[in-house]
Amino acid sequence: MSNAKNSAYNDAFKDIPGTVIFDATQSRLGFHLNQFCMTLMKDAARQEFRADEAAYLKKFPMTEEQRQAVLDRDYNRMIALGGNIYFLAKIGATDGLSFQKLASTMTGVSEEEYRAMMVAGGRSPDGNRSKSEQQ
Amino acid sequence: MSNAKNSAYNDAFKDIPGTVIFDATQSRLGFHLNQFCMTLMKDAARQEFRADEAAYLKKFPMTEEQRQAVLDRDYNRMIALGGNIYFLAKIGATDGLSFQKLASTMTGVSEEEYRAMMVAGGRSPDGNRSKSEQQ
Amino acid sequence: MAKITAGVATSHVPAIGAALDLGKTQEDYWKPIFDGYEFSKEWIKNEKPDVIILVYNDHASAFSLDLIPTFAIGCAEEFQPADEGWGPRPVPTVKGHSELAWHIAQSAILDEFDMTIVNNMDVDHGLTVPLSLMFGQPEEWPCKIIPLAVNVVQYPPPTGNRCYNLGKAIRKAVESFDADLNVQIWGTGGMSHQLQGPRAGLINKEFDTAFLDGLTKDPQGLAKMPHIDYVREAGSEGIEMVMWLIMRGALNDDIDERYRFYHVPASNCAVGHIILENK
Amino acid sequence: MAKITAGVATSHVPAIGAALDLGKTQEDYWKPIFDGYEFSKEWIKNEKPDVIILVYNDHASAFSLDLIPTFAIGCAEEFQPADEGWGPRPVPTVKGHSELAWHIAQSAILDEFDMTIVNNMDVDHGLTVPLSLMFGQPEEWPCKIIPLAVNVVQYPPPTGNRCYNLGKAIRKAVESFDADLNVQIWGTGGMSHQLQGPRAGLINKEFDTAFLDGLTKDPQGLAKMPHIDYVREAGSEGIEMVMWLIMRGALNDDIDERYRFYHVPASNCAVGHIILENK
Ligand SMILES: [Fe+3]
Ligand SMILES: [Fe+3]
Repeated sequence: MSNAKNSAYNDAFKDIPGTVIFDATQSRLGFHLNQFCMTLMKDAARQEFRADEAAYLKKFPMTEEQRQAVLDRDYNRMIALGGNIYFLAKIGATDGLSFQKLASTMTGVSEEEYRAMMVAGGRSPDGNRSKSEQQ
Repeated sequence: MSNAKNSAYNDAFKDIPGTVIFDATQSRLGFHLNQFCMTLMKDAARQEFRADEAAYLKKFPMTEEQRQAVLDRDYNRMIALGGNIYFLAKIGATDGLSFQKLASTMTGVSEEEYRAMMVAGGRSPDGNRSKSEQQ
Repeated sequence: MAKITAGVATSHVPAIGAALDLGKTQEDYWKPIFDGYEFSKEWIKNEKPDVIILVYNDHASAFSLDLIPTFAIGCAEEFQPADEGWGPRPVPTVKGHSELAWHIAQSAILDEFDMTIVNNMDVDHGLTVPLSLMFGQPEEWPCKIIPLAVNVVQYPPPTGNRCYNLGKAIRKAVESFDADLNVQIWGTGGMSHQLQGPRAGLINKEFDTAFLDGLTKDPQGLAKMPHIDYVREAGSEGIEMVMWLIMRGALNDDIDERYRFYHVPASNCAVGHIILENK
Repeated sequence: MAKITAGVATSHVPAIGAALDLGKTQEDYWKPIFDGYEFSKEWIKNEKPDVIILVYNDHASAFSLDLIPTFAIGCAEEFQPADEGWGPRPVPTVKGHSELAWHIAQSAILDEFDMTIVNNMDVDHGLTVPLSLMFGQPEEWPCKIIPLAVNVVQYPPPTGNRCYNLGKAIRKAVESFDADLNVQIWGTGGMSHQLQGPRAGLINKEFDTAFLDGLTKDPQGLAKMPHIDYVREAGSEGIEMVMWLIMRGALNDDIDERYRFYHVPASNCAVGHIILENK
């Protein structure tokens, strides 16, 4: 049980819907997942990863759940398992995807729909400020 | 002309005899000299350095004065040229010398004399606190 | 003596850099954004700063989880654009002002800010996109740049109050530097945006507008805003705006708001930009 | 709740580590030093700390001039002894307390200390020699260690006052950590020594004694001492003693001085050691 997690500061963020704060708990959980992502900043590593993703992931002491989430490109799951979006974005870049594409997969809509939402002014904060507000 | 050098904080130290403070001015001056020293933490580098010191030193964008001071093992000169003792000590370690040996060369006495001074209680602060006191 | 004459804040959306680098500035999607900086490009041609203290955050480019400095000041002679996964941006090398940077570092540490001194650091879009927006595509950047990297990725970031006070310490440091330099300070990042999770795409124009107003008129009040308000109102990456308070703290209490621009969207973000001049 | 029960300060002279590692503890030169820690070894066997927050400085081992953090807190699960040029010391791996370390980092940053969080760092003699002096040569260190590396190599180091106040912030952080832990804080380095230049070998027993007295009886006064007094009176590397103020700040105002030891020389240094218990 994390004490940092218990502090009022960290708890307050948990009221915000659809959002994971990259705090100490997440950072400790996702350390090896995120450090794996950092290796994708080199082209040789990206090629090696593409050639055999499962084998490449085995090189890092991640959990099996984390490896599976990477293989599935399940970004929300990766974030739940401690990934931070700036690190995870390097997987997206390796896949040649735009950031808007990644964002659309996390929000469960097509890239076109996501782009259209942004052009129309983006997601409104109304109804998205707190979990209680959503109920 | 350095402004940091001009500040009262940095100037005050200049009154202390036989002492160079590793401030911004010294750090900028000695950057490549000190970073060269850091490379000596690896055994392969130490061997390469020993095999041809001049050639090894050419790999770093130091001044010729700095290179000569290294070749001469003139520690006081290296310090004047921006070296910091914790970095320079890696040259001494590469040479297989004790720290007391390095200290003795900086103080202009034999290692035996230096050791004897330390056993007798070390160098007294009296007469060594300020340059004006020494005159 | 050196003097801070103006502050600039601007978003640093990476897609803006890509649009410029790929020659898309006249496309319908991007043109309004680049048009919004036309005033600023003219303004800075007249202002001719000698040095810019550029406050930004690294996005897992120079700093991984191995080491996370809260405030890192770049004291090197130069900084290379980082390879963020598609090769480095085709922009000039960033030339530092080593002597002033060290002077600020020393002054701030003696004023009890616990700076990390960095002499070897690549700089990512957080630093280079603002330069591109303000200077376009020159052969060389027209002035020296002191990078000041602030952690806003790993929680907790520094408080708004701490950022505001660091700005004040920077002002004091600059004013004690004995050279006739025209210094600007820039704050970058924001405005409202969220890049993660089901809430990605959040934009809050009302919050952003109030933030710009507060920056001009009530920075001390703004500095009291807790982190959660940034995240709740402006999205998880909206926290970057805390860095704008360093810029504001480095300016005089009394300033003129010279220019303001706001546009939605650039990729996932609200683009906000303001120019403040010391009276 | 976790609680800081005691503070320990000690020199961390590398030659002491070498003497122990090479089996020289019974030689005439070294015996008085190791004898001076016999009390402390018994004391800590009874105290059984769960965690030690170990304040020390890196000596161009983990940190070169590429990056110099003022305060770096080690949040990793473990830390390897550094190779300082003769291979790593033959001592156990240092096991961290990642959760408490992160808790302290967060608490201190929110209290406006600009910590650098480190997850990958080798630890040099500055950290391992104090462990050897207090615990001898066990198979495993008997408790967890949180390394807190303070810059005292590149000027300027943090002020004494800043160090003292960081200690207070650490105390507050530990006391808000919800686990029943016996925590000690150690300050290391010093006492008087100078390793460079014609003044190398400087020792000032009067200063060192006064410093030990001040640490017990008047830490607030001691925290006001400017850097130049350390250097002038205690030698250029005597500045390391500024770190002892972090230890002192983390203790209660009211403490008992349990033990004191002082000896000259170990190699180039005065060896000083003190044990303070919270009342
Ligand atoms: Fe950003
Ligand atoms: Fe030391």
